[in-house]
Amino acid sequence: MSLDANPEPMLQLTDLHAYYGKSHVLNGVNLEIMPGEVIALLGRNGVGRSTTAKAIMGEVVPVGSVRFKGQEIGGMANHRIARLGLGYVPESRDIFPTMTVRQNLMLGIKNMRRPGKWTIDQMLEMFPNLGRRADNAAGVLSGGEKQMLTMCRTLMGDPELIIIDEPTEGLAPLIVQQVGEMIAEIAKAGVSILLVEQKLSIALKIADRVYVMGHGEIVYGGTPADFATREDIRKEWLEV
Amino acid sequence: METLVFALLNGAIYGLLLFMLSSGLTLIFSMMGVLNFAHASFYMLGAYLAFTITEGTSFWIALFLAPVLVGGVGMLVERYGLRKVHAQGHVAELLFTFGLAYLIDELVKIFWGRTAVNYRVPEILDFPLFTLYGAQYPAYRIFILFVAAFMLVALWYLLKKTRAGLIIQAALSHPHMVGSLGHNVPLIFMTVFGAGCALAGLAGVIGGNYFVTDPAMAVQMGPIVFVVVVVGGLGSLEGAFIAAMLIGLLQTSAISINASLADIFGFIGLGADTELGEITIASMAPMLPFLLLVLILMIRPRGLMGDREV
Amino acid sequence: MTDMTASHAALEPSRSDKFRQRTVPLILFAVVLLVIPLFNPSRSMVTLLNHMGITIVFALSYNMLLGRAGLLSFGHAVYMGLGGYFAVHVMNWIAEGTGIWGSVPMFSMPAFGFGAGALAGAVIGWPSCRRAGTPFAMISLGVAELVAAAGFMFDSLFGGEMGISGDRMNGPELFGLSLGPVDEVYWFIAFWTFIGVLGTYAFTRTPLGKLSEATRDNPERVEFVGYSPQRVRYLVFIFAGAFAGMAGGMSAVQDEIFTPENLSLIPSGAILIATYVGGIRYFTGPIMGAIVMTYMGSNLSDYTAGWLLYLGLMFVCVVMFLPDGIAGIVYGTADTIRQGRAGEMWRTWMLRLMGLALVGAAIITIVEVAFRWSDGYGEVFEPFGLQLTVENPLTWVIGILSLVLGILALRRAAKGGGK
Amino acid sequence: DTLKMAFIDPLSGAMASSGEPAYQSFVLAAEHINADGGVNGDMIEILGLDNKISPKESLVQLQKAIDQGARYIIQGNGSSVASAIIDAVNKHNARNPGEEVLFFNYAAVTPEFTNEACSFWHFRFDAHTDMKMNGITDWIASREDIKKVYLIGQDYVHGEAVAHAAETQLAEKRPDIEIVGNELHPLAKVKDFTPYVQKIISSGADAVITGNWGQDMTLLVKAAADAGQEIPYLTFYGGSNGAVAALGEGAIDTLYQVSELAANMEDVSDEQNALVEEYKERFPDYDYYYHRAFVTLDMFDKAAEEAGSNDPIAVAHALEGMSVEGGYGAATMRAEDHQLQQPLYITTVAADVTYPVDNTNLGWRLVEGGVIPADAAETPTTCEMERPD
Amino acid sequence: MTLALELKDLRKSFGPAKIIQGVNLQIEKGERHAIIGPNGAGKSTLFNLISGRFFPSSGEVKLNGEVISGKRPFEINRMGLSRSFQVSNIFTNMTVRENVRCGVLYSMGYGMSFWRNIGNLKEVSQKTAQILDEVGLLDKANLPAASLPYADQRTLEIAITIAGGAEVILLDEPTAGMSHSETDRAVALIEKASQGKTLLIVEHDMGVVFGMADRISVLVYGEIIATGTPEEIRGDAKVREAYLGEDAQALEGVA
Ligand SMILES: Nc1ncnc2c1ncn2[C@@H]1O[C@H](COP(=O)(O)OP(=O)(O)OP(=O)(O)O)[C@@H](O)[C@H]1O
Ligand SMILES: Nc1ncnc2c1ncn2[C@@H]1O[C@H](COP(=O)(O)OP(=O)(O)OP(=O)(O)O)[C@@H](O)[C@H]1O
Ligand SMILES: CC(C)C[C@H](N)C(=O)O
Ligand SMILES: [Mg+2]
Ligand SMILES: [Mg+2]
Repeated sequence: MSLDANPEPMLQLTDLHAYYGKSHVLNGVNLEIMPGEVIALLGRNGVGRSTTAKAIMGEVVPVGSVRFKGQEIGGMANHRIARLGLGYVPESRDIFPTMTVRQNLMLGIKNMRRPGKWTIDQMLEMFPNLGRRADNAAGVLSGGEKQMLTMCRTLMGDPELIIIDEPTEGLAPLIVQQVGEMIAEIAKAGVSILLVEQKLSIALKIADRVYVMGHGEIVYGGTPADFATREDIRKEWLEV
Repeated sequence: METLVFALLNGAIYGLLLFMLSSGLTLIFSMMGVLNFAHASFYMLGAYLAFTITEGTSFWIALFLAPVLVGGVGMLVERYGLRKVHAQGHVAELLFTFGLAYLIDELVKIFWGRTAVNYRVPEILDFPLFTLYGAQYPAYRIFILFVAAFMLVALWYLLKKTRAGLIIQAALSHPHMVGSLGHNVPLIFMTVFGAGCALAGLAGVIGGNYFVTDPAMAVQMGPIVFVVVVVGGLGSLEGAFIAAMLIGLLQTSAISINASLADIFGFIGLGADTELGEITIASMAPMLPFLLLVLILMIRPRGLMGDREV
Repeated sequence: MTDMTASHAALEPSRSDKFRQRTVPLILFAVVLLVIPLFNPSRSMVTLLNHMGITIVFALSYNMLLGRAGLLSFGHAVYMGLGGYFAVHVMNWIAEGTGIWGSVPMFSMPAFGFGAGALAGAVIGWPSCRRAGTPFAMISLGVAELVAAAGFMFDSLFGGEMGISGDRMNGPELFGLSLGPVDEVYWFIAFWTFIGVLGTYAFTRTPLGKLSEATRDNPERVEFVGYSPQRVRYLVFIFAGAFAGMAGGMSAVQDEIFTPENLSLIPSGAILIATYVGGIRYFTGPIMGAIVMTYMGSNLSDYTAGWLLYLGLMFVCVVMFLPDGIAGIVYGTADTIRQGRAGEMWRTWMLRLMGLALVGAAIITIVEVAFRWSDGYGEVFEPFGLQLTVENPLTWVIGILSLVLGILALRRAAKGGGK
Repeated sequence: DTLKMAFIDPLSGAMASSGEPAYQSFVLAAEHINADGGVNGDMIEILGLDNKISPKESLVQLQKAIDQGARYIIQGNGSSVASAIIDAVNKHNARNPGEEVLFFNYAAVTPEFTNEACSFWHFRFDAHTDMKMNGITDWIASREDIKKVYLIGQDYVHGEAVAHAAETQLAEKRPDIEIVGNELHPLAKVKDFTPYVQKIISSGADAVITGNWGQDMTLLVKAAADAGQEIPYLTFYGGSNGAVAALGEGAIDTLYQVSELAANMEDVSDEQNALVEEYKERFPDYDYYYHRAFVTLDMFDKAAEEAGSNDPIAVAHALEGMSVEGGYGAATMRAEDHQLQQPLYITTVAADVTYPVDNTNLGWRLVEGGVIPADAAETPTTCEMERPD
Repeated sequence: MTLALELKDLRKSFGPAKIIQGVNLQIEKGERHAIIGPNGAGKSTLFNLISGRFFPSSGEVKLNGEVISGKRPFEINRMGLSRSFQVSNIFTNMTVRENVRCGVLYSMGYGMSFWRNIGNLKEVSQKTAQILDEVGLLDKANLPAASLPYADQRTLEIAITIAGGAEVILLDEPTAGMSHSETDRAVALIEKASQGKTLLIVEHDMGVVFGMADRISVLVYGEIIATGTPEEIRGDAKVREAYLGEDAQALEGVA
């Protein structure tokens, strides 16, 4: 995990600020992700983790620097960011309710002429729940199924870095395990992951490094092993 | 027999024109969810541009150029107007186009005057194709038939065979998400709107000389276009086609019926000299489409062929 | 228990707040209505005021649907028209004076309109209120066309193209008003406008009024707190129809005529525009919209042939840049001043005003020159003694330069306003 | 001083093409009178007020006009509007004695206005439906080859009046003629007249009579041309802007019009022809059509000067029985009912004329025997007028 | 004693998909009953069937002994059953207070009255204030609901549900997306609000479920595979296999 082994980070946030109207939500976030790395972003509710993700994707206006593969992407239209190889699974899931599961997946593909590593059928096979509902309108899926669908849809676009916001929310324990495995699987395929998560068990199991956020800035960064020893951080910033 | 044949022939042509006019709206309405009130104004614009181009060059150039120009105007409107309004929801979009209709109508009056222009059917199409029961059947109507068929096929391809339709529908519910998946939503919106307007423009090129090209043509065609789109069913091209033909035939054949309500409902005691009884079917023709609209929405809100509610 | 009442008190606006926010504006409104005649307005000014009063009630009734219940209607004029038609018929019965009609005062026409509007709402609302959204809008469009067409067919009810006329100088007088001259009609209109404003405002304060907002926001959830959204919509629709009918009754007395065209899409569209331009999110928005649009509709056409163009432009601009309408500007400015930020905002405001003036000047120049050019009267647009024609390069310099400068200024103002 | 006259008609919107040329005609007529020293020394100013063709809006504009000091109201487009104005003017004059206004109606032709519904405050400067129809039916009566006639019109007072007049007069003059159709279509709503024309063809009609105007006129004849129909269309308003253009060559000898003007008639004074040319030059979009505008103002000028005052009541009294020498024959205001009496002309379209219309090379030519002298056009009236003392 | 809620062989299919396949369930008055089960098992669908959002394909639902299946949601609500939604379903453009007030109105007997001033309805305002106080949203009462943070929106969702004072309350994943402290607060709130009432709750948070429920039913593929006390369920092998997974204990530790 030596940083100088690979001098160019995949994603680098430098002094990132963001606002909702007048409220200043992010006050200077610094964070970097190396290629192939899985990063967990922890923190209490409302500290601004989702906002960080949105600022990267251009859904809220980022002030400061957001560099992806060395290129400044702050202020870019989000489809261009996506085309650079960033994938995003939002907290709100945002499935397309009137379309079938299959059509949802198809929309994940950026370019029909250049399909990616994953095919729709593979996905449906990997998640039998989805496979059963492949031709149903996505709007009728159960909460958990929707979560799976969102993740699969993003993968269809072959991202190099994928930002996943609270993937296990509202999932049955068994499925939480499954999702954990899936994320590990994705990581194995060489995709970098920025995982915004509450459930420490999952986060610590998969992550290469852990960041903890508090009040709109990063208050801790380190390996899971180190983090395990930092009772103080957990007390102060994660209320466990 | 004679009446029937004529009703069919004329109804079909009127229906085809209605279809041409509404196909662009179907495209815009179903893909972007925008009830484009200015649609008929783009139709008018097409007719006027075609008139000007025809004056300078020829009808055949106008046939291609005018729709392209109208489409361009549509794209500009989308880029600098509609896009801004989009975030405020459908009502705002609709009102925007509502105001736009006023604007286009007035601009047309500035450039082309308040009275009809002399936009005529081109010489080579201006001959009677055949004579039936003493009435001539102009060749231009067959031309209309061909253009309509071409539009039907082109649109069908666009809607069914391209992924653009899917992307736009998705963007209706979650535009950000669609962008995050790597699709250039604004560009697609602009293109679709432009294409829809171009179709209206094409209808204008064809309909402007079949009817009359004057500043009132937009207002007159406006509401009926909505009837076609809604009755046909949202997003359904086939539906729009069927509805257009249905309305065309309905209206035309109603005109040829001389019977009054008293003749029809006489058996339940409706007198021929009562006010209700005096009304003839022919005089009810213009309100039939709206009757159809209300009935359809009440009985089958999805329209004839629609796959979702309006 | 004590802290309960304490928190309760904190939650509800205090008595004085209520008085300040609700009663005072109404009193002010009444005072304005009372004071206007002191300025001795000309007869056409009174006529204009009367029309404003009618449009205010009409717009408020429309906003019960659009702003409050979220129902976009393209056919609201149907209810005003039917209410008005009924009132005109009543006026004619009064003129005949047979039976009970001889003792009905002309002053009560809006009440008849109210009843007829409610009845029309009850009949037509039944099929149309089952759905909200686009189906509702489209049904209203179809209904409007149908009713207007019927208006041209049933001459005995609607009088055909010519409409039906009445004479307001019949029946017993009330409050010593013969209702002959327009300034007497003014008091009639003022009275009923006040009733209309009071009535529509009171409606927003009722459980049904609140539920209509809830139904707009989330019809599904309404079902799970014990209400049928259809029923809520239907009832609101009846009330909206009733107040529209009341406006119709006012108009029947003021104009003494109703024509089928009063039922058509054109007045329906006009009230939609007026209400929206005024601001549908505020109760007072429609009032402002009604005043401005009535004024423009009746006076602008005297000054320029391009009034429809200006109207369209203004409307499009409101939709694009001021979704909260005139009321949005008014309350926004008032807030700024109240928060004592007028000082920091004044530069932005000046910039904005300057930008607007420049853009306005550019548009007016171009439009006026264009209209004169297309009219072919050979007239010349001569602001401040300048001879602006299409050939004159000065025209284009003024037009384009001030347009560009104006837009630049507006952009800056927008940036300055954002921080 | 200025003498304000309010011109209330559509000056914007779909019907502006009917109101505009009339407005221009009145403006030009006023200029001529002003150049001649005005009316009792006062200069006429025509206030153009836009009523958007709505009866209700017209009343608002009427009120405004009166407020601005106009005591003379001019209107013509649409009998429904005229009816509302007559009613309002009557009420106004009753409610505001001393501020009376007069209404000069230059085109609304429903006969009632100078019959049952006649009013002292209303003067009509156009021949009404029955009079015009007299011309048409006389012409038909002389054409032995016409056996079947089809009536088509707009579904409102004017259209109904035309149909009624045609039926009664034909029954009287040519009882052998069969009326094979009597159709009223909605006003200004029909976009394609083909089905109607088809009906006319199937009926085997030899001639069509119509009171249509504006777009309904244009589209009707256009559909007829498309179907290759070549029977005469006898119209009131074939001169509606654009109708000749729509028909093109097909208009020749099929489109007929009865009106008070025959621009290409032989013995027209040079003065009148100069006026026609002047008009076209000033307003290239339109053609000289509203001859009545000039007659109206001439007669008004003369009456005011005879009365020695511009006061409406005095003028009204002076107008009764007044006559002027118009460009196409003398015109007299009948005192009984305030209906102008003047010669009418039946014209049809021809090429090679001095004054073509619609920017084509076609124009209106007098048909043979198409002159209807004023006394022949005259019809009796049932008017029982109440006059103020 | 009649049952608060009784489901008899309840079934629901959407086209060919059989989502609920014969559910029988009896819930006594005053009971706190939890339903757990994997995603897509049909828990929310079951709620929809009970509350009238969907009509059952067959079978019967009884509320206090009366058949309610086939009735419209608002009728069922009026009979004393209220529910919350898995995805917050609030009146976004209204203030928090107005949201709660909408929940209160019907139960106070103000159907759709249009002759009363809502501001003068003392009991309504008091009840509204009381509920806001209970759920801890009093200080946010005059904010637009849309501007609330997520957790507060969830709380508001619960507040609207309990506002009408229904005897039977259905909560669909009330704590989803809440943090631990928020979850604890919500649990306390639910316990208080459901005092003496019947509660049916769907949750994935096992801490909540096992801490609160008197009895638990496990729904898998539209069928109830087990019903019992928390202890019985924890020990049930079938349940472990279908739902909790091997590390049930570990998960609980985190929860
Ligand atoms: N659209 C918005 N408008 C205003 N404030 C917002 C908006 N979205 C979020 N916020 C506020 O910004 C802060 C940070 O929100 P964010 O969603 O980033 O938090 P989070 O750490 O992801 O928490 P959660 O666990 O709730 O997802 C919160 O206080 C939230 O209330
Ligand atoms: N209208 C419908 N049409 C077709 N299938 C439906 C419909 N509604 C729900 N389903 C299907 O029924 C199943 C059960 O859905 P439900 O929402 O009840 O699950 P759940 O148990 O609440 O799951 P979760 O815990 O993830 O919320 C899902 O597979 C879903 O796809
Ligand atoms: C302008 C005219 C054509 C009006 C028509 N003659 C009428 O009386 O209605
Ligand atoms: Mg978050
Ligand atoms: Mg669920």
